[in-house]
Amino acid sequence: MSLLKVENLSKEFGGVHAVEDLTFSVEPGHIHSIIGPNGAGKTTLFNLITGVYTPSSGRVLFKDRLVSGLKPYELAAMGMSRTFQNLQIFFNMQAIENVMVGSHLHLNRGFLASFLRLPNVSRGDRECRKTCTELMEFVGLAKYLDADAASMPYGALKRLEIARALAAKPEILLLDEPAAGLNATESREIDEVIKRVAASGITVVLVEHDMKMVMGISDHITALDYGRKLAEGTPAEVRANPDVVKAYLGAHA
Amino acid sequence: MNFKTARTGGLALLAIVIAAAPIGFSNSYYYDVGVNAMFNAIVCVGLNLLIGYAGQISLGHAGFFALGAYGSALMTTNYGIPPIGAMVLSAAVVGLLAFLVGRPILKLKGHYLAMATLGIGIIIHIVLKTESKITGGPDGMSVDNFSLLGVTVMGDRMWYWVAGGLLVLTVWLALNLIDSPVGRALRAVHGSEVGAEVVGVDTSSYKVLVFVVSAMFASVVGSLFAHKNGFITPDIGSFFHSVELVTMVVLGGMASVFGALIGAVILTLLPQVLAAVEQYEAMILGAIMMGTMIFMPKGLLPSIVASLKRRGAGK
Amino acid sequence: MFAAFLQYLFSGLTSGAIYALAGLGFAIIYNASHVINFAQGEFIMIGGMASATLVAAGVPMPLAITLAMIISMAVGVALEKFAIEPARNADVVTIIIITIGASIFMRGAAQIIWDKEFHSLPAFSGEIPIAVLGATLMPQSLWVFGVAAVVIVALWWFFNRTMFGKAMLATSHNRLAAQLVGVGVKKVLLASFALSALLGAVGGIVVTPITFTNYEAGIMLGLKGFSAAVLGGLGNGGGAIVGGLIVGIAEALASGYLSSAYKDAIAFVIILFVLFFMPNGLFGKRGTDRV
Amino acid sequence: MRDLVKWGVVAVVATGVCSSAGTASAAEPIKIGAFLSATGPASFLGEPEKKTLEMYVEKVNKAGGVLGRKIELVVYDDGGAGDKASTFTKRLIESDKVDLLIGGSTTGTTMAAVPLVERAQLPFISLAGGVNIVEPVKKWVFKTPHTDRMAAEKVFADMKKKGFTKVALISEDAGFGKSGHDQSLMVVKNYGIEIVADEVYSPKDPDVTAQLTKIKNSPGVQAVFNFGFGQGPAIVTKNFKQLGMGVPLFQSHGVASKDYIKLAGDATDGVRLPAAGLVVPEQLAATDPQKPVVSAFKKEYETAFKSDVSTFAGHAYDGLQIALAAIARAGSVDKEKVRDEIEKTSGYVGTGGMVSMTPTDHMGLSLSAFHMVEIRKGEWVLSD
Repeated sequence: MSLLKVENLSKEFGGVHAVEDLTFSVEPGHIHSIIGPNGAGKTTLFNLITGVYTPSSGRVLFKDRLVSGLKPYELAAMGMSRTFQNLQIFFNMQAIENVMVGSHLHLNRGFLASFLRLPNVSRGDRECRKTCTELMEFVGLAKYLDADAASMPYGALKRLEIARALAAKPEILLLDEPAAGLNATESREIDEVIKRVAASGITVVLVEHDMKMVMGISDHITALDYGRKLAEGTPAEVRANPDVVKAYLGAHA
Repeated sequence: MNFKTARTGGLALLAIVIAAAPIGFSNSYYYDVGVNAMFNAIVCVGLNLLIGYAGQISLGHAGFFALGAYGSALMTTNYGIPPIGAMVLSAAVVGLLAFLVGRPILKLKGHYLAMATLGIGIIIHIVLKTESKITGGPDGMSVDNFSLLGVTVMGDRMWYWVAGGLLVLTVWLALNLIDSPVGRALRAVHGSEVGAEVVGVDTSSYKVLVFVVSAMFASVVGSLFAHKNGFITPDIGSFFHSVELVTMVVLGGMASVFGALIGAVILTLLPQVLAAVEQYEAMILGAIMMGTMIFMPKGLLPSIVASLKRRGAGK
Repeated sequence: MFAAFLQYLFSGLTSGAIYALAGLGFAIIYNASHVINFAQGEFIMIGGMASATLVAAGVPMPLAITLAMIISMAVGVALEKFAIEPARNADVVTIIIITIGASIFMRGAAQIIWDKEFHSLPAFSGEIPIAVLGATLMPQSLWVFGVAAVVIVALWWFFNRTMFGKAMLATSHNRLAAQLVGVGVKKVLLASFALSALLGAVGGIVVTPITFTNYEAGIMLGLKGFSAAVLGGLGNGGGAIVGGLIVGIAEALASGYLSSAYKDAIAFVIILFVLFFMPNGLFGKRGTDRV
Repeated sequence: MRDLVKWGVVAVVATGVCSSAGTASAAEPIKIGAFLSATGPASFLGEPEKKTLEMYVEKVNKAGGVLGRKIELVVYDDGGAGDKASTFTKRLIESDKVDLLIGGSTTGTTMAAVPLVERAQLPFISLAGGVNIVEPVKKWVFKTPHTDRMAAEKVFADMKKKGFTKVALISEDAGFGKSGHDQSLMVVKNYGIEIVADEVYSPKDPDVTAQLTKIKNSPGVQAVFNFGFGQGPAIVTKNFKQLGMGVPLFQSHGVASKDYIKLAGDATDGVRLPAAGLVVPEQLAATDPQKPVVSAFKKEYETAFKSDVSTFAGHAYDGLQIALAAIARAGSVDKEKVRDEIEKTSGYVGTGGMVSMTPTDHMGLSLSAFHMVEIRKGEWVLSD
C-alpha cells in the first residue's frame, strides 16, 4: 500500500503549467527522490502535496485519504512535514525554540494553560526541550543549542529545518533541496542524516540536485521535466533512461 | 534558562519599582500619572503580543479601549450592572467583535493590515461620537466608581495599588505565554507563517487568538480607566490614541514585555515633563521619537540590553 | 434628481482629487523605498502654509508658490537625509514611527514658525461658480483636477521616459540589481522624498483656496491620502488616484443618500470590503511568497 | 559616538522626569491654574484664551497684583482631549496647588475636570459653552461664555421674527457643533420652528456641497443654521454661495471672529449670527455699559497680538476678571470665600455681557447679552 499517491495532479499559474497531469506514488519506508532540471516543477509539486498551494486539478492521497485542499497544518497533524528550499526559519527565535515549535502538535496547546503556566505545561516544555536537544544533536547541531537562529550559518540552518520537521514526529518527510548551497563535507553530513531518518522508519521524499547524493540514497526516483513525468524507477533505471539524459544534458547529448 | 531568570528577576524588579516609586510621590497627582502609566503599560504589554511577538500591526486598539470604557460606563449607569460584571461583559463583547473582524482582517499583511485596523478604530470612534443620545457625544459621559464586594476603589492612591497589582499580573501572564507552546507558535507566525504551518501551527487561528486577547486587554483597561477617571470622552478611541499605543510598544522595544512596559511609562511621563516647555512640546516629542528610533531601531530596552551585552563581551 | 446626483459627484470629485493628490505622494515614496511616509500630509501643509503666508506678506503669487515648493522639497530632502537614510535597514514599523515622529515635529515647528490660525489663498481663477446641468462647480476645483491630471502625466513621463525615473522604478523592484547596474539607491531615495514633498506642496497650494490650511491641516489629508494609496494598491500611482476618487465620491454619495454623520465610516467600510476581497488593494501587485 | 547619542536620549528622558518631581511649592503669589486646548482641533478656542490670560496676568502684576500679591499663572495644554485635561487638572490642584482654576476650552475637557474640582473643593471657571456645565448647578463650577443653547435660542428667536417656520440644520460632528446641534433640537420647538433637514460634516471636510444639496432639495427650507467653528463654517459659507441656496444662512457664535470673514470672503455677505458686543464695540449704543469695556479689550488685544480679537479671548478675559474681583472681595484666597464671592458676582460688565450670578445660576448671562449681527461687505453690522 502506498503512503502517498499523486493522481493526475496539475497546477497552472496564469496559463503556464508548472505541474501537469502528474501521477506517482511513494511507498512507505522508501527514500523517494524527485529530480529534474531547474523549473521542472519540483518545488511546486512539494507545495501542492503539503497544502501550500491548491491544485488546479487532480488529487493527492495521503494514507488513502484525499488531502488536496487541506491546509499545511492539517496535513502536519496527519503526519506530513517538510523543509524548504528558501529557508523558512524563525529568525526571531533561538535555534532550540525553532525545533520546539516543531513539537507544537505534541504539546499542551491550551491557551489558558499556557497563560497561567500550569504545571503540565512547564513539564511538557521541559521534556520537549530535552527531546529537541536530542534532535539537534541528531542532525549535528550540538554546538548551536544556545544560539539564536539569526546568528547561525546557512548550512546549520538547513539542518535546523530538518530537526524542526522531525520534531513534528512525521510519518513522511519532504525535503526540498537539503544540500543546496552546502559544501562537500556538509553535503555528506546531510546525506548521513537523511539515511538515519529513513532508518528510523520515516518515509522521505527528496528533491535534490546533487545527483551523487540522489543516486546513492534513493530507493525510487521520479524524474520531471516541464511539470511532466519524464521517467520513474530505481536509480539505475532512471540513470539509463535516454529522456532523462537528454533533459539534463540537452538535445546534443 | 534565560527566560526563567528574566521572568522571576524582572517580575521581582517590577514589583519593587512599583512598591518603591511612591516614596518620590509628593501628592496624588503623581499617583494619577503613575496609574495612567501602568494602565498604558498593561494595554501595551497586551498589544505587544500582537505587534512584537506575532508580528501583526494594529492601528485600531484605542477603539477597543474605548469600547471597554463606554461598555462599562453604559452598563453600570443605565442597567445597574455591577462594575466587575460590566467589565467582564464589555471585554467579552470586545473579544467577540475582535474575533469577527479579526478573521477577514488578519489575512491582510503589513500596510494593508494597518489600514484595515485603522478603519475599524475610526469607525468605532465615529459611532461613539455620533450616537450622543447614548454616549453623550463629544462632550463625554460620567462614570461611577469601581466597587467590588462592597469595597469601592477610590482615589489615586488606591487605584495605584490596583493598577500596580494588575500590571505585575499582566507581565507575569505575558511572560508565561511567550515561553509556552502557544507563545512559540505566535512568535513562529512572525518568523515564517508557512514554516509554522507545516509543523502544525494553525497560523490564522493564532493570529485571531492574539488579536482577540490583545483587544480584550485593551477593553479591560478601558473599563478601569473609565471608572478611575470618572468621566470619558470619545477621544480615548481616536486614531491618535491608537498611534500613541503603537508608538509606546515600538519605542520601548517590540518583542520585549518589559520593553513595551518601559515605552508606555516613558511616553506617559514625557508629555507631563514637556508641558513645561509649552509650545516646543510637539517638536521635542517628535525629535525624541525620531532620535530614539534612528539610533535604537529595535527600541529602547532591546538596544540597551544589546549594548550592555556587547560591552560585557568586550571586557 | 439628476442635478442632485451630479452635485454629489462634483463634491466627491473635488474632495477625491484632493485625497488623490495626497495619496500620490505616498505611492511615490513607497515605490522607491517601500516606506510609508506618515509625514506626507505635512508636506501638503507646508506647501499651503508657506504659500499662504508669503502671499499675505506681499510676495507675488507665482514667486510665493515657487518658494513654497522649494521649502517643502528642502524639508523632504532633510527628512530623508537625517531621519530615513540612517535607519533604512530598520523594520517597517520602526520607520513608520520615525515618520510619525517627523510629522509631530513638523506640526510643532509650523505652529512656532507660522501660527495656529487658518490661512487661505485667493482662488486662482475667481470665485464665480460654473453651472453644469443644474449643478455647480468652483473654478478652483477645476484647477485641482487639472493639476492632478498634469501631475499624473508628468509622473508617467518621468517614470517611463526618463533614465532617472526608470532607475527609480528599478530600485523599487530590485534594490540589489539596481545597485549592480549602477543606480545609486541613496540618490533614488533622496529623489523620491524630494519628489513627493514637491507633489505634496503642489497639492497643498492648489487646495488651500478651497479647504484653507493651518498647522494641523496635514493630519486629515495624510490619513485620507494613506487610505487612497492603500485602497488603490500600494506603489501604484494610478491606483492612488482611483483610490482617492473612490473615497471622495463614496463620502459625498453617502452624505447625499445615506447619512452625513456616517459618511466617513461608510468610506472606511468600503475600503475594508475591498481589502477583504482584494488584499493588495485594487491595483496592487499580488505578493507571491516563494518558499 | 552612536552609543553616546543613545545614552544622551536616555539621559534627557531621565533628567526630565526627575526635574519635574522637584517643582511645586506654595509661595507668596496667588496661583491661578488654567488648562486650555492651545493645540489640537479646539486650538481655535484655546490659543486666544491662553494669550489673553497671559497678557492680563502680566498687566495686573505690573499694576501691583491683587491684595498686594502677584498673580502666578500656570497653563497647560490639554490638546482638546478629556483624559489629558483630567490629568492636568489633577496636576494643577495637587502639584501646583493653585488657588483657582480657569479653563476647559471645550465642554468635554471641562466636564472631565468637574468631578476633580468638586472633590478638591476648588473654585473653577470654565470657558466652554455646554449648558450641562452649569445645569444642574455644581457648587464649585462656574462659566463665562454664553451657552450653546442661548446661541440657538437667539437664532431661532430671530428666525421666528422673520417668519421662518421650516429650517435646516447643518452642524459639525466634533464637540462644539455636536452639542450645539443637540441643544438646537431641544429648544427649537419653543419657537414653533421645524427642523426639516439635519446634516453633519467633519471639521476638516474639504467640501460640503453634498450636504447642502440635500438641504437644498428638502422641500420648504426657509433658512439654514450652521453650528460649528474653525474652517468648517467658512467652507459651508463658500459652498452655500456656490450652490446659490437662495435662503438666508445663520451661523452660531462660533464664527464670531474676523478670521471667518477673512476665510470665506464675500460669501459671508448677509450671514446672520448671534455675537457678543465685543465684535461690534463701536456700534453699541453710547449708553450701553458694555461699550467701554469691549472697546478697551478689543484695542488692547489687537495691539498686543496684531490679530483680530475673538469672542473666545473675551471668555478668558471675563473669567480672569471675575476671578480676580472675587479674590479681591474675599480678601484672601480662601477657597470657600472665593467661591462664595464668585457666586455673588453681580453687575459685572464683561465682553460677553452683564454677568449676575446667583446660587442657582453659575453663568449669570441673559439672552440679552447676545446681539444679532449681520455681515455686510466683510463688516459686522449690529442688527438686533
